[in-house]
Amino acid sequence: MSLPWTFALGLLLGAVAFTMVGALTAVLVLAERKVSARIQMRVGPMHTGPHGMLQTIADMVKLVMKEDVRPARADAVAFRLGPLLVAVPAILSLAVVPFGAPLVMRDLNVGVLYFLAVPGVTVVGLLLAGWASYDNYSFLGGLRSSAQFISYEIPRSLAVVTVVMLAGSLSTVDVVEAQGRVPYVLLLPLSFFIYAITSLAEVNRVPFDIPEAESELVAGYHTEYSGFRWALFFLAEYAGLFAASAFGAVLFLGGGSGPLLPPVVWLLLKTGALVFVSMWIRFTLPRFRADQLMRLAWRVFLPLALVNLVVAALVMRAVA
Amino acid sequence: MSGTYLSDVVFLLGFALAVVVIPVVTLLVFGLLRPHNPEALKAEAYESGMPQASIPRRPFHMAYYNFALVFIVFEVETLLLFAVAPVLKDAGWLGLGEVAAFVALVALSLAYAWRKGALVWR
Amino acid sequence: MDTQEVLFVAFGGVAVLGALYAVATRSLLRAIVALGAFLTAIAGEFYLLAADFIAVVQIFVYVGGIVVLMLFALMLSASGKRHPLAAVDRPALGAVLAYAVGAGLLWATWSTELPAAGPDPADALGSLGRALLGAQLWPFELIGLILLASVIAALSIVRGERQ
Amino acid sequence: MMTTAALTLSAVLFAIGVFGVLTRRNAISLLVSVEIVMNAATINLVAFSRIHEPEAMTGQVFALLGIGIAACEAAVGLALILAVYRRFGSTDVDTIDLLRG
Repeated sequence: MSLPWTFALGLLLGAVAFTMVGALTAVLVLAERKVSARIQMRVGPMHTGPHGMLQTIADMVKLVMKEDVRPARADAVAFRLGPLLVAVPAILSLAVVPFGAPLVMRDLNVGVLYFLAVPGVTVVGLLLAGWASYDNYSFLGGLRSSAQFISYEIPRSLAVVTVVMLAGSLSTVDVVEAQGRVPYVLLLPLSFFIYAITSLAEVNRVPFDIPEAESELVAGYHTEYSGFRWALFFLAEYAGLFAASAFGAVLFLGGGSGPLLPPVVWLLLKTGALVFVSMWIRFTLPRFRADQLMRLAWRVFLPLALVNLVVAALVMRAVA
Repeated sequence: MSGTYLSDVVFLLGFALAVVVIPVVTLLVFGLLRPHNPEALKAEAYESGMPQASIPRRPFHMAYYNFALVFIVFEVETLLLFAVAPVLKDAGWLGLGEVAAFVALVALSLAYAWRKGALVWR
Repeated sequence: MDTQEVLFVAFGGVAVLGALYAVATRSLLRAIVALGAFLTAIAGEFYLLAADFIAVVQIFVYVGGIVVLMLFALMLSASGKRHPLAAVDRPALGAVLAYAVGAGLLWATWSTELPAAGPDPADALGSLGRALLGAQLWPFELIGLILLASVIAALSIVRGERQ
Repeated sequence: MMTTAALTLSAVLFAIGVFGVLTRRNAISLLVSVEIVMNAATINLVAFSRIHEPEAMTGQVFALLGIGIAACEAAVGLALILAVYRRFGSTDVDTIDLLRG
C-alpha cells in the first residue's frame, strides 16, 4: 500500500477507534448502571427513552454543552493538557489490536510492547491534571493514581513477558497465531490471573479505585474538571478498560480465533466477556485501602510474577 | 517483516492525528456554544464547601517517591527481559542460565528494597 | 527528499524546538513537559532509523518513567511555590560554548566520509535478543548489576535523609 | 542521507543540552539538560548501528543500555536532589556551598 493511503487509513482508523470508544462508553455506562441496579435491587435510569435506553445520549449532550470551569489559580496550560494526555494514549493503544477484517489495525513488530508502553504516558497526564488544578483533593488524587499505576505496571509487564517467551514474537498477530488451538490461558493460568488483576488496577477499577475514593478524595485528580474535559477522563477510563480487555483476549484467549464466526466478532465477544467480569467485580467487592493496595502490588504480585516467569521458562525449556 | 518501519510511522502518525484532532475540535466547536459565566466563587478550588484550608504545594509523603524510584529500575529490567524473551525458546539451557542470572539480580534488587522497607506505605 | 527524510526532518524539528524550550523556559513544569515532547519526537526518529524496539523502550522508560520521576521530584520540592521557576544564568557564555561544541561536532560530521547504511536485518528483534544473550552478554548482565547498585544507592540516599 | 541527517541532529541537540547544563542552576533543570545530551548520544548509537554490521545490532544494544543508564542516573540524581532539598530547602545548585572555605 502506498504511503498516502497508509496515512489515510491511519486517520480513518484513528477516527473509528475514537468513535468506537465513545459509543462503547455510552453503552458500557448504561449497561453498568443497569447491571449495578440489578445487583443492588434497583431499576436504574428509566426516564429518557424506553427503559432509560437514551439516558447516556442525553448525558453526552449535557457534557459537551456544560460550562468549562477552570479554577482561578490553576496553571492554564497544564490544566488543558492533562485530560488530553490521559485520553489520547488510552485510545492510541488500540492501534495494535488485531481485530481482523474489516477493522485491520497495524501489526507492529513490537506491538505487544507498544500496548504496554503507550498507556504509560497517561501517568504524566494524571500528574499534570492533579497538580495544575491547585486543589488539595486533585493533588493527592493525582499522586495516588500515578503511584498506583506505576506500581501495577511492573507485575503486569512481567506477566506478559511469559506470553512473548512462548510465542517467540512481540507482534500481536504472531501471538494470536502461535496460540493455535490451545489459548495461553490454559498454559499460563497464573500469568492470566496476574494480568487480569493488575489490569483492573491500571484502569482504576474497583476494588482498586482508591484514587477516586469518593469518601476521602471527592473525585481525585478530576475534582476541578467539568464538561467535556471531565468527559475525556471518563472516556479514558473506558478506553483503558476496553483496551485491557481486548489485549487480555489477544494475549491469553486466542484473539480472534474461533469456529464459524469471523475473527472480529470472536475478539469482541471475548473482550465483552472480560469487560463483564470487571463489572461484576466492581459491584461485588469492597475497595482496598491505599496501603493494602501498594503492599499487594510490590509484596505479592511482583514476587509472584518473577516466580511465574522463572517457572514458565523452566517448563518451556524442559518440554522443548 | 523489515522495511515496514516507514509505513508503521506513517500509519501511527495518521492514527495519532485523528485521535488528537477529534477531542480538540470538539472542545473548540462546543466552546462557542456552551455558556460562559465566570464568577469569582465558581473559580475557587473545591474543598467540600469550605475555603481552601491549605495550599496544595507542600512536601508530601516520601513513600510516593520511593515507589517511583523502585519502579523505574524494575521497568528497565522488565524491558531487557522483553528484549531476550522472543529468542529464549531457541537459546538452549545456556541462554536460560544467562537469563536466570539476570532475574537473580532483579530478585536481589527486590529483596534489598523490601528489606529497606521501601515497598510499604507508611 | 523522500518521505522518510521529510519525516526525519519533521521529527527532528519538533525535537530541536522541544529541547530549546526545555532549556530556555523559566517554568520548571513546562521544561519537563517540553522534555516529554522532545523524547517522543526522538522515539519517532528511532523508529525511522529501523530501531523500533529502542523507540518503544524510549517511550516506556523516558516518557512513562523518567519524566514521571522528574514530575514527582518537582512536586516534592515545590513547597509554597505556585509555579516553580528556575532562572537561566550566564546565557551569553553558555551560548558561546554550546555554539563552539556544536560547530565542532558538525564540522566533524560533515567532513567525514561515512559508509552507506547497510540493509536492515531481516529479523531485527531476534538479532537484538541473540546479541544480548551472545556477543553482548556482559553488558546485559552488567546493566542488571548497575540497576541493583542504583536501587541500593538511591534508597540509601532517601532513607539516610529521613533519619 | 539518513546517517548524516541523524548525526547533524545529534550534534545540534548535544549543543542545546550543553547550553542547558552550562546555564541552568536548578538541579532538576540540569537533569533535564543532561537527558537531552544523553538522547543526542543515543541517536548516534542507533544511526551507527545501521552502517556497521546491521546484523550484529551492537549499536542498538548499546542504545538500550544507554537508556538503562539514563534511568539509573535519573533515579539516583533525583534522590540526591531531594536529599539536598530537604537539607538546604532549595534545589538551586549554587546554594550548596558547605565545602566552600
